[in-house]
Amino acid sequence: MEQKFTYIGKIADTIKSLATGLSVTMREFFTPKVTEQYPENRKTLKISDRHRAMLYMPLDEEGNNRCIACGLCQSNCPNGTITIKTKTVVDEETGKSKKVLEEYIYDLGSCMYCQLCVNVCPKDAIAFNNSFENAVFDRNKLIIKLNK
Amino acid sequence: MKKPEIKSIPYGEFKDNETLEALIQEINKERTNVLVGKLDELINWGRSNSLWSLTFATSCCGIEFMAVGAARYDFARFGFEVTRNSPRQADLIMVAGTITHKMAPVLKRLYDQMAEPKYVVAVGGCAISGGPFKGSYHVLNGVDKIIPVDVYIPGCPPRPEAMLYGMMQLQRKVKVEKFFGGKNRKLSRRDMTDGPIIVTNVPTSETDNK
Amino acid sequence: MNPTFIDTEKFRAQMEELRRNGMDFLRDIIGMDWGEEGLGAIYTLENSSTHETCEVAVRCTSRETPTIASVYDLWSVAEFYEREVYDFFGIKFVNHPDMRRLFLRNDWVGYPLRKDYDESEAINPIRMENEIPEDVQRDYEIAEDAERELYVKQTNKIFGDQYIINIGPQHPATHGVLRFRLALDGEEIRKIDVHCGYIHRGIEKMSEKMTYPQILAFTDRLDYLSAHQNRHALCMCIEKAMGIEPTGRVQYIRTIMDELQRIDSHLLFLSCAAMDLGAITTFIYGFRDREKVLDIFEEVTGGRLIQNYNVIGGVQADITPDFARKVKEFCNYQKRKIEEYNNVFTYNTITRKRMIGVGVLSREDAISYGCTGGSGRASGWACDVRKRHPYALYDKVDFKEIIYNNGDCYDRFLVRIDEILQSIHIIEQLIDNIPEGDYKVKTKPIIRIPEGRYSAAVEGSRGEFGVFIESRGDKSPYRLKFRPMGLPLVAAMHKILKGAKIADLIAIGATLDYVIPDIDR
Amino acid sequence: MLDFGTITTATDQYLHSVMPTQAALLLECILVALCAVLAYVMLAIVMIFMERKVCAAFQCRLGPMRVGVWGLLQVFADVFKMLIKEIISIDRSDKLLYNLAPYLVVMSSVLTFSCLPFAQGFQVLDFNIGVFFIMAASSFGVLGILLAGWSSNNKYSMIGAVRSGAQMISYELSIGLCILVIVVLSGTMQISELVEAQRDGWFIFKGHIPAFTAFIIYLIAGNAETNRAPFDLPEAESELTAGFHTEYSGMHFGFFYVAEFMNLFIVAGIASTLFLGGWAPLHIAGFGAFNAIMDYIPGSVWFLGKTFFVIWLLMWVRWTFPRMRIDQVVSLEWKYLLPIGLVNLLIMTICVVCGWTF
Repeated sequence: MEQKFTYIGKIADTIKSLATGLSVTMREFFTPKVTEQYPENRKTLKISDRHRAMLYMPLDEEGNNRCIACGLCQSNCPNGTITIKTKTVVDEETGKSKKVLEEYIYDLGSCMYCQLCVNVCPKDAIAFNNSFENAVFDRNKLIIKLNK
Repeated sequence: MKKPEIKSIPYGEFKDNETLEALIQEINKERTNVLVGKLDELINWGRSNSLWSLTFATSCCGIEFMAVGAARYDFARFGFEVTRNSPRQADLIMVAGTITHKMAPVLKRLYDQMAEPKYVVAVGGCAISGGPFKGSYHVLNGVDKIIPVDVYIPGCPPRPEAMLYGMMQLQRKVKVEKFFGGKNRKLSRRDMTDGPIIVTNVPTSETDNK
Repeated sequence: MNPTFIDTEKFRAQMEELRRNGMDFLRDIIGMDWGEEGLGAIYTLENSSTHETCEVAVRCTSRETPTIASVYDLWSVAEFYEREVYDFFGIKFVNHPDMRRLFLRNDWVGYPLRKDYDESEAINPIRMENEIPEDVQRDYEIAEDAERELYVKQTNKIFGDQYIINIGPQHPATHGVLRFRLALDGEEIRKIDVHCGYIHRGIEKMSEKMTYPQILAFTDRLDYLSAHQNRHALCMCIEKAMGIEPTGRVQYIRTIMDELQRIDSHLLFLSCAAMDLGAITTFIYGFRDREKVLDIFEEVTGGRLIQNYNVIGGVQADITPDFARKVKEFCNYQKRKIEEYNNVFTYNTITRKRMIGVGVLSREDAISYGCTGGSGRASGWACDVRKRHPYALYDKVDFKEIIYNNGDCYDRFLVRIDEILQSIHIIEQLIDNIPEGDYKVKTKPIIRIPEGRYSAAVEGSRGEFGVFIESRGDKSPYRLKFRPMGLPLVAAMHKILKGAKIADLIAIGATLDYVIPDIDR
Repeated sequence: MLDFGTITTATDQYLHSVMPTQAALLLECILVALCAVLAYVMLAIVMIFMERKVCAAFQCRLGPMRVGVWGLLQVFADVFKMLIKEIISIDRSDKLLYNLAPYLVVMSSVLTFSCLPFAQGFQVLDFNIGVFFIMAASSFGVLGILLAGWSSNNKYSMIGAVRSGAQMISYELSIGLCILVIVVLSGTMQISELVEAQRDGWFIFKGHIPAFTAFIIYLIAGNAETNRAPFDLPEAESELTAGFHTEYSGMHFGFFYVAEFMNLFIVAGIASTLFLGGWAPLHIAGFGAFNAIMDYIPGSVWFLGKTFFVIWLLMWVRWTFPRMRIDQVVSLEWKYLLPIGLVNLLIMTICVVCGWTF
């Protein structure tokens, strides 16, 4: 008789647990959905300011960057994402020759967003922004010249 | 020139329109008649809205790929949610994560097992260029060395929205293709059996580590 | 803390002695290349009841044929650790039953972590042909009918003529690129052979050429679900070596973030376990709530998965003003949601049937295999580093170490669910009391660690994550070793799988909760 | 209530009047086949769309949204894609069987589908052992699955197919027993008569406890027959990648995909015919006005409404539960469903003999 009871008891227990599960999904069926519709909400999408999507050079009011071409970012980069090309310019007033930035080349396709370059920069000439729409068809398009 | 349209993002706001336009010109060198053109549009509409991806993930980017599939970002809205585990039934492979030397033949084989038309999306730094592990002895520096890549999504890992954006870029690319009279096979049978294909547009060593 | 070197002859006897004296947990075997002085290995041992630790270093002078006696019969996990050392350093372990490479292809030339390893492409190009397993022997014969070219007869040394199927590397249930070869009898698994290395990225070798801040970035990518804890471990190790004491504020932030990361990881575990068992809806629920943790992470650190937050001497940026409010909101929300997962999945009859009594790992085996983390605690082994060797603020907060005793899949699952609640409990104690102070201690621009050996361990999301640094005073380490959390779990697979079915393999894999990039490094 | 039979009879008579008998018969056959296949395809598309939306709703997401309004055109896009997708032929597979298998599966499901009574007279074949025929036709789908698994020369497919064989053959028994309960209750196997008998009250009410038990068992067994979660072991995404159809691509895979959904429709359709009154409207004894209003709703609406309700129930189950293990699936059938089904049949017989039914 005991055997019989456990047989039926098992069935009852099973049905109970399954019904609990069903009731949860049923409740979710009617709750508002949590989906954010990305391309539709592009205008209102708020992404954390600290998010790192791409390196850029903040410009001052006159449209110049603050880079002094010291090369610290390049030497700190773990995987050679940053390449700085410099040229030597002679300052007209003092007559001293000075290294200035010619091209700041940044490979978005291999950046690991470790922030070492930003941390080390003495002039805060580079920073990360959160413009994440960067997918392209051509690998070469990911190699970006940051200074204008 | 017909410009592929995507809901909610104007054509001009997309990146890399130049490559796409060059591609359109390349494809449409020969003229086609109107009927075939319309049929092509219909087929491309179908193809671009039904990109079923292979569930393939090796590392971090794979978790973000799962997040794209989950409730918050829900790529089912685009019709991408039918992820297939069998490469035979998949339309695209999202290479999400590092590809090592040991994995490279496996990836190539998976790619060969897929039925045409098939697309490849390189997700994240590792798949694009080797990313953080560029200098390693066991890491493939970019999957485009072994399989042709259609779209590159940079990021480490790219955030889910960026992945959706990349998928829309792929949709745009699919929309300009031609089924009738176009090239429907990326690789000939010969290429498939031979060793690695050499892709030429990989940037040269200038930005590489050493 | 320079252990004396033991001769290779006396080594075996010494290890047996240690094992008899209760050193039953082999934390790690660290292969070493001391250059001229020879190759060798450092064994770190621990007594699982007294938590006393010791280090044994063994060195063999010959670089051509280095051999060390195997200890796989004393600590079962040594079987895999020794294969790893063989793979990287070419040290042969005498009497080891299965001395194959663990990570690299078997046609790989050279041993990459040796100092004299030649990395040139010419020696090890990308090989695109499929790897033929070492245990397979192929005989080619010309077939009778000329139509077919060659008849291939395959014999297998490991499996014999059993029915073998391959699970992975591309398989939805292996959580990445792990590969199992299974011998099947109907649905039942007779034998398993684990192949790792499909995502071996050579982090340890790369680290030897990089500066310490650069190495930090790798730790996030080891086990991306305990990114924060991994980075914590390395920062702690470097800070210990340099004598930097992080401020109280930093300790608070680190502890809170560690626990948030643990919640994140356990939620993902729960989701993926549910998905592997076919309950896709639970998977989505888990991910839905995980997004809330990720929101907090992104707000503070700027990254969802790879956060990049701990730096040497502090954290990258101060917490945001509404951090505390958001975390508290999340904690309250999450406590409610646990009930929902339990109702829809955990208490479900089908789940219980699939998990209870399946994949039992006994306490002895758990220790012998070094299965730390939730999997070890489900077997009744109190292995939480937070209790064993407290770090950060864990000796100041009150929390319970969750221990179950059956060691089956269901217990492994429940441990994680309960740990989510414990983590919430820890966070709630800390969140309102974050002291004021600097979020970062000023460090020198170039970080050099004084000569010596340093190690640190944290409780990662899925076990003990250890860092070992041997420094020669340079700005990059002479040898850096991470103790993987997943490798012992994978090593224990064949023990756990005794008599299991294919479906059980999936349940066991899901509940052991390994992350492949952490195994392969 | 509209009897669809009048239209078909009129068409038949007209065709016979303008052409010889054989030609008329041939034309009718073609017409009917076309209609059946067309309805099959359309319903499949509706089903797939419904599945995707319902599943999304259970999972707090939105589901297809961007292709057409509310994603209505999503499945059409999938169909276009599928039609032009390459069909890979597998090296060292059994080519004939490999190519035959998807057609077998689809044939079996179309054949069963065309036996469903959509409305009064709206049915291809109505003969005295209709129920029996449906059972026979639906059960040879498993043959296609077994062949697919066998001929693919893939170990996953093989395991999937063997699982499928074990599962479907087991659950066939329970389905048979549940249908027998209704046959005992109604005393007929002809589908039109079965539905006719439910005009004044559906069998699930008439047969009270045993009929309700049979309904539940039928739903469980039917779910298992269609290989849907928690019984989706033959495909078991996380175990066997894609199970028996791992190696199929393009439209061949499409056939399996469509057949899976349509089998669900068929199971639900049979359930609604046998237990919920098919196209018969809801009548409550004593409420004359209510019954009259109900009569205005066409029979096909009733049938489809009930069927989709049952489908929705099954989807609800599918998107809630985890997958079972093969030994549990088999023991559920042999240890629980089958004995209960037998006892249930006995109870129903006693009820009918003693006249304890409504």
